[in-house]
Amino acid sequence: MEVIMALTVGGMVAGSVYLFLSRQYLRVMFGVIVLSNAVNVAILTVGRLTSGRAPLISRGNEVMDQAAANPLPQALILTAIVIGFGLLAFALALGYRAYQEMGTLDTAAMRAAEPEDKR
Amino acid sequence: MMESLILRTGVRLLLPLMLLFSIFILWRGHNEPGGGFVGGLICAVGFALHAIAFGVKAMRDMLRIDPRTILGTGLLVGITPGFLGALSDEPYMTAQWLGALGTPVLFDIGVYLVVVGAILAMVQTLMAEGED
Amino acid sequence: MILTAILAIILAAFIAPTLNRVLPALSHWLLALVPLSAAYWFAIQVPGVVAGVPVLESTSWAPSLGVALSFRLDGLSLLFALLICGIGAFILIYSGGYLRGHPREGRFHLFIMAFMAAMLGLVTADDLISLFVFWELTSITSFMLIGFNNEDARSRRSAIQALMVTGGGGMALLAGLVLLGMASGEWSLTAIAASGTDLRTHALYPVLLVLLLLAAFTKSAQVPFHFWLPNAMDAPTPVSAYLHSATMVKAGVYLLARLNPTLGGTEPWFWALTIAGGVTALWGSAMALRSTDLKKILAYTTLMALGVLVLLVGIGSDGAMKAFAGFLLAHALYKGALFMGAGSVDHGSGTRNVGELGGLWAKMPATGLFIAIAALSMAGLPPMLGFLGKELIYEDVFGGGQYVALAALLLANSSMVAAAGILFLKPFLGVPTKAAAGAHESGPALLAGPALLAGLSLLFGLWPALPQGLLAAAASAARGAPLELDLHLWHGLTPALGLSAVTVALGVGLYAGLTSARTLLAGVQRVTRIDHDKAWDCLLSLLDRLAGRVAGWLQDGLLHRYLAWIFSGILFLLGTTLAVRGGLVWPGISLEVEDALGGSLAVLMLGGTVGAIRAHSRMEAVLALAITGMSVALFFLLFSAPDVGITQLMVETLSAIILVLIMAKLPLLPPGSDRSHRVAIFHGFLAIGLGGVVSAILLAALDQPLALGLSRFFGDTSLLEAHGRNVVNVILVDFRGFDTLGEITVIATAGLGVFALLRARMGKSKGRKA
Amino acid sequence: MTPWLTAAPILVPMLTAALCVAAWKYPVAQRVLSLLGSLILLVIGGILGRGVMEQGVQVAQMGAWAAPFGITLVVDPLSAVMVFISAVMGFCVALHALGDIDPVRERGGYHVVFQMLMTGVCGAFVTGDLFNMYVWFEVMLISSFVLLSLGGVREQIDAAVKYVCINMVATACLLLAVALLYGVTGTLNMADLSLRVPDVPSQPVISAIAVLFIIAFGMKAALFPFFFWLPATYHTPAVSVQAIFAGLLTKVGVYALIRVFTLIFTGDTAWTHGILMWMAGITMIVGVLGSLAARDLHRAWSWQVVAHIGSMVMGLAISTPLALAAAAFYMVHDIVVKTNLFLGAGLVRRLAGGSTDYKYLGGLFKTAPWLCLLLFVPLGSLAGFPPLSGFWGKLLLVRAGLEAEQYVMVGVLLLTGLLTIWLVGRVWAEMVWKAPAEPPAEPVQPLSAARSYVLILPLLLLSLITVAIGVNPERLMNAAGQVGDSLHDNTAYVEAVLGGSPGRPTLLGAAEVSP
Repeated sequence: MEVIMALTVGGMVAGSVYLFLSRQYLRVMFGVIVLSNAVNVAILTVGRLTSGRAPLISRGNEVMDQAAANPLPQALILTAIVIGFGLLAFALALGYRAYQEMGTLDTAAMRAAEPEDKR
Repeated sequence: MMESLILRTGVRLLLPLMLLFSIFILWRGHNEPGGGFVGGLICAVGFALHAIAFGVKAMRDMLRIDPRTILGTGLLVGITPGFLGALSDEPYMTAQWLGALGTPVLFDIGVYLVVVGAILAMVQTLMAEGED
Repeated sequence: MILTAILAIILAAFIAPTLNRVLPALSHWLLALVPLSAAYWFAIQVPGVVAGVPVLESTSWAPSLGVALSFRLDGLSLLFALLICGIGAFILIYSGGYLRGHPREGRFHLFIMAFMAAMLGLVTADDLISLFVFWELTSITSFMLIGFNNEDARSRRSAIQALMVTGGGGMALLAGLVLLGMASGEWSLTAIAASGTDLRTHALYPVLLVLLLLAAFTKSAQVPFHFWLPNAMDAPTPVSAYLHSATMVKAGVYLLARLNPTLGGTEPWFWALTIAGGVTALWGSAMALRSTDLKKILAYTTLMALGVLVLLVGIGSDGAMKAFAGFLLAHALYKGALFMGAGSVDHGSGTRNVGELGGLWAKMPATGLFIAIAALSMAGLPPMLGFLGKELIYEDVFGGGQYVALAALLLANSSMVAAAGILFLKPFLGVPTKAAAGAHESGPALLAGPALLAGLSLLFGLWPALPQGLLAAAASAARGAPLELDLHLWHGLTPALGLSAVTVALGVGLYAGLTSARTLLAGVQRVTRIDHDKAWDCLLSLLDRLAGRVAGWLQDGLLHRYLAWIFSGILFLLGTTLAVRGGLVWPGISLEVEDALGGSLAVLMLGGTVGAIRAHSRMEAVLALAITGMSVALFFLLFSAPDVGITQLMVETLSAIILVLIMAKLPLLPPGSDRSHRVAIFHGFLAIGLGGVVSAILLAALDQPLALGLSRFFGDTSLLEAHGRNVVNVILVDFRGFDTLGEITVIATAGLGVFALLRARMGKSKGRKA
Repeated sequence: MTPWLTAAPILVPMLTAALCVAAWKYPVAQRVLSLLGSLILLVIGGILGRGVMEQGVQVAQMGAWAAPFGITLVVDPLSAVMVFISAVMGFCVALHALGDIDPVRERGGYHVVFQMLMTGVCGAFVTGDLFNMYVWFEVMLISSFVLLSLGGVREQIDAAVKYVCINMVATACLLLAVALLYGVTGTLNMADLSLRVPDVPSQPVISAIAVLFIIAFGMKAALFPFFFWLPATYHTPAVSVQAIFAGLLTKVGVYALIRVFTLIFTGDTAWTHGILMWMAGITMIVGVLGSLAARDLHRAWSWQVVAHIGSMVMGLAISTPLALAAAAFYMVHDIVVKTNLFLGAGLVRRLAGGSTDYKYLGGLFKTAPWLCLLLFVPLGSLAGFPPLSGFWGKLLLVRAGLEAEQYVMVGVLLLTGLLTIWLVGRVWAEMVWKAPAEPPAEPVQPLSAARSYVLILPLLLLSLITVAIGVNPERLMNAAGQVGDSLHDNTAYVEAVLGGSPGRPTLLGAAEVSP
């Protein structure tokens, strides 16, 4: 299963790279979403996949079952998801402001900070 | 704002349930799947739906508190329990337990509040942008 | 005490602007007392140093690097120190008169005294790094001085030019000195000389030599780095008199003389120095004859003198070093006097153009007298010190049989005779001109310097025993072996005297046929077609254009190009690493039944991704992204990560809400592709390449065993020590609660940030650009 | 020293930020809090620095969970130096901000986000855990997003678009790199990693992950070919923001590179450090060329930030104790100078009428001679003029490079130095010497006396630091030497974190998943 997921992550990365290279800010944002999903999947995958055994200590036990899933990557992903969401929300709001300010979402047409003719 | 009766009725019913559920999720998070994040997210989604259904002003009126206040409170609630370790000369964030209530639980509440505050701040400003 | 002297001058420099404001008429006289006292202290060291006991002192500075502020006063240093402080004091007095009433007179004193201190440090420093520090300080202070007429664009250009040429030399010097220290294992000149390591056979010797010569040649304006010196004449005359006669330009010569005992005497040394020196001497003298501006003439004769000095160090024999010391002193004295005299003429008559001057003798007799004496010394006529200096040179070069060098010197010296004529004869004794009619004699401040220096030129010529000891000591230091010097005005009918006679005859001839000589020189120049100054401009504008091209090409303001660069960089680095270092594995795929569900989720993730790329409308894209996000959430749920799964679901929902909220206010996606076919292929290549690389690394990583000790620990202690059954949550709020702490600050800042982005606006951006 | 002191560089600004949020209705209270918090951080940085230099590496286990299970904070000499100098910058910029930040930006939460930025910066310096470092990088990143766009001027929004998009890539790379490293070692604690990485069976995988770290941190540090976000953005936000960005942000990237490539990835140095060397060299050249192409003070300085990142990374790439010390020394020098240059450019902009385009500059020699003296210090130091701090940094690097026989790199360094001299000469001529533009870009607003003191005082402080380092470099050089030694031989670091002798059997490795 890990192998399949490794290839899937590669595919998602490829897709997000292609989206990132777009001139449309919204597509870049789609790239951001796909990329962070891909990385989150990658984290769970490198921590190895276990199905059907959540890392919980069931009633009556004092320690976690040895066969339960690896809890650490899950904690890392949770942190990463929330951080990614914060960044994404800000970036989306920024897109809105950019459109308001410059009247376009074509990044190639945004030349306020680096005007075309420098000399 | 969406003038859909179904949505409005649904939200009116759903919101209290979601709020309760979010607190439940927060509470059981230490032992079952859940926790401050998820709880906070559920709560925020509830309010966001309310705002979509009834408009941002209605949400503001209902909430009464500015999201930034929630956020600031959450940050302080999240940060300060860690200092209790100093009482027993232990490092920051060393858990102190008093029965079922421990500093990690307090910390989780802080997380909950920050998530709610931050997301509401976002949703509120974004929606207000269209209505003003 | 040497350090004290330097610091005292620096301190005085920083007081100068204030002092000038308080006592405008007196400040320069008072300030001059500082270098004068220093000069006095140096003067009383002469007997000891001449007797062969150098003055040493050292203060620790950066001991962990072996850097100390250590100073050593031997003959060579002492000769320079006396010139710097002595001439410096009179330059200060002179500039006080010259710049009277100038709004920035105080600042001028600041710069020139700072320069004085730097120069003093440079010639006395024993520690290699200290030497460099003072060397650079002279470059910086001279930058300030050359650009003193700061609203004049030419001055600014000249200042930057001088800074860059000498600064470039400084870079070479830094590398050279550090290599010298590493090669010898010692960081002070004394220790290097005492260590006895033969650097001439060291593997690094050629590199060392190139670097150090580069430094010395740029500083001392040797061809082909000479062009900055005449331009530096844009500075006020006191600066030219000081920096470009006695001191700064001689720093390079000083360095060569200083290093001669350790590095000199090899074939490369000899050829590099004699060729550069000879060419510079000839070039300088030719250009001097062509010029009509008094200061330009003097600048070019300075080039000639510097060339001669470098040539002498290159020859490096006993006699050459004696001649070096003698000529050094003679030149410093007469050149200082001439520059100050020229300034006085400029001041009195309002022009420096030889063509407009004539008959000044009647109006400015004192200036005339001092210029006459100095010019005689420059021409090398008895009974001046210049005569002695020139005799020493001829004696040695003739004796050594270096006839090419001799011919060059002969030519150069005869043009000095002609130049001396140009400087004195027409302006003072020629037919009175309009400029001369309004001329007036200068005051004591302007005359004190020329008087002293011209007087010394004469005095030392008549009484050579007076400077003899010091000159011998200087020559010994530069030779690295004790030398005796016996100077007499009349030393019999020697070949040198004969050569002097020839020189004078040639010089007179040149002066007489000046017009034809100039035509000839102009012709030669037209043939050679070398204008270094223009070449320099070309070089700079080339560099400038290169910079503009590179910056414009890389930083073109287009985000997708930036990202293309970045992704290409990532692909290149990771790709080559995988290719070169290997480590690729192709795992055997063994699919099990339970993988079927996961596999279909994977297909959904990829499908959503493709959908997002191919989406024609925004809603299609959001839908496609939702498919990806939801299948990721299901994937988490399927593989035992319920917390992550629920969170992912909620985050997906919220993201979708925000995305829809925002998109409602944005324009539609433009239909079709926003890139051309070729670009799309390139981007596709990048995308597939990066996806492949990431997969490859993931597969390689999955092929390694994973230690689960950390998770085992969490599982074992979660309930017993941290009182929680949900291990993931306990990790989040307790084991790794610190991560979560950082994370809530991120989400909090994001919330505030969105608020600030939409609410805190400065209003319409002001039209900042023209 | 208590573990509390070790954690204080994070807790103090974080608490300050939280209190500022709580006081979001009262800008004046926020100002006081921000300045006070910065001052406390400065004091703590000083005490911590002294403690580390005297007593060695300080460690705090957050939550009292022993390393490598919990999150460990580690202050070794490098961290101590970085925290202290960052605290100094934080204080100076907080002070400058009192006069610089306008009410709109203040209401937008400037003080909160500034303190958040400091939290992230200090967190990255202090943490001993790789994932935790990622978290602090994100704190820094989101704060920089907000600070960059705060005020919402059109140029800022445009700049923020580029900054955000490029940094999203960097973030993903970093997260992926951390995850992969966890996937092959099973640990996140950096000291633990340094022991476990050499034991990974497949070293080529480690090389690939190491290169991924070069990419991730290289983007943060603005190395070629990842620097594009920097010249596109640094000239747009408020002056205080520019100054703190220029001073600290990229240096955190350099710090992370140094940390990771002296502690964890020390196996395949021929490859990884070779890549760093190439990137450093090209970065220097491209950076300095860019600064020469710019016709605007802020933009020239932005490119200079890029150029000198190359110098520091060159020290890391050589990696001898002397070279590492040189990198540390240079970093401290550069932080002070770059902050000062941007503050100075902001001041010049106020004096020249709202623009730092060369064509609007000039006349300072006549109008503000004392300011010229003040500006000369960072300018001269940038060019490496002795005896200012930049000279010693350059000297150390040259010596380290020559001793390691990296002649080409030394040549590149010196060439960069020469071109920087050109830039400085040109800027001096344009800004100080040239007659001022008539008329100015915008009418010049006179400043009140109190405001101009607040604006100038930080410049003065920073210039004094530069001069002090230049005149008496020994103190910093000692500290840098200690940094170099401790980085070169990291046993003290590892022992302090894990306790006992390195390589002791931990619970790690007790159970493994085979591939």
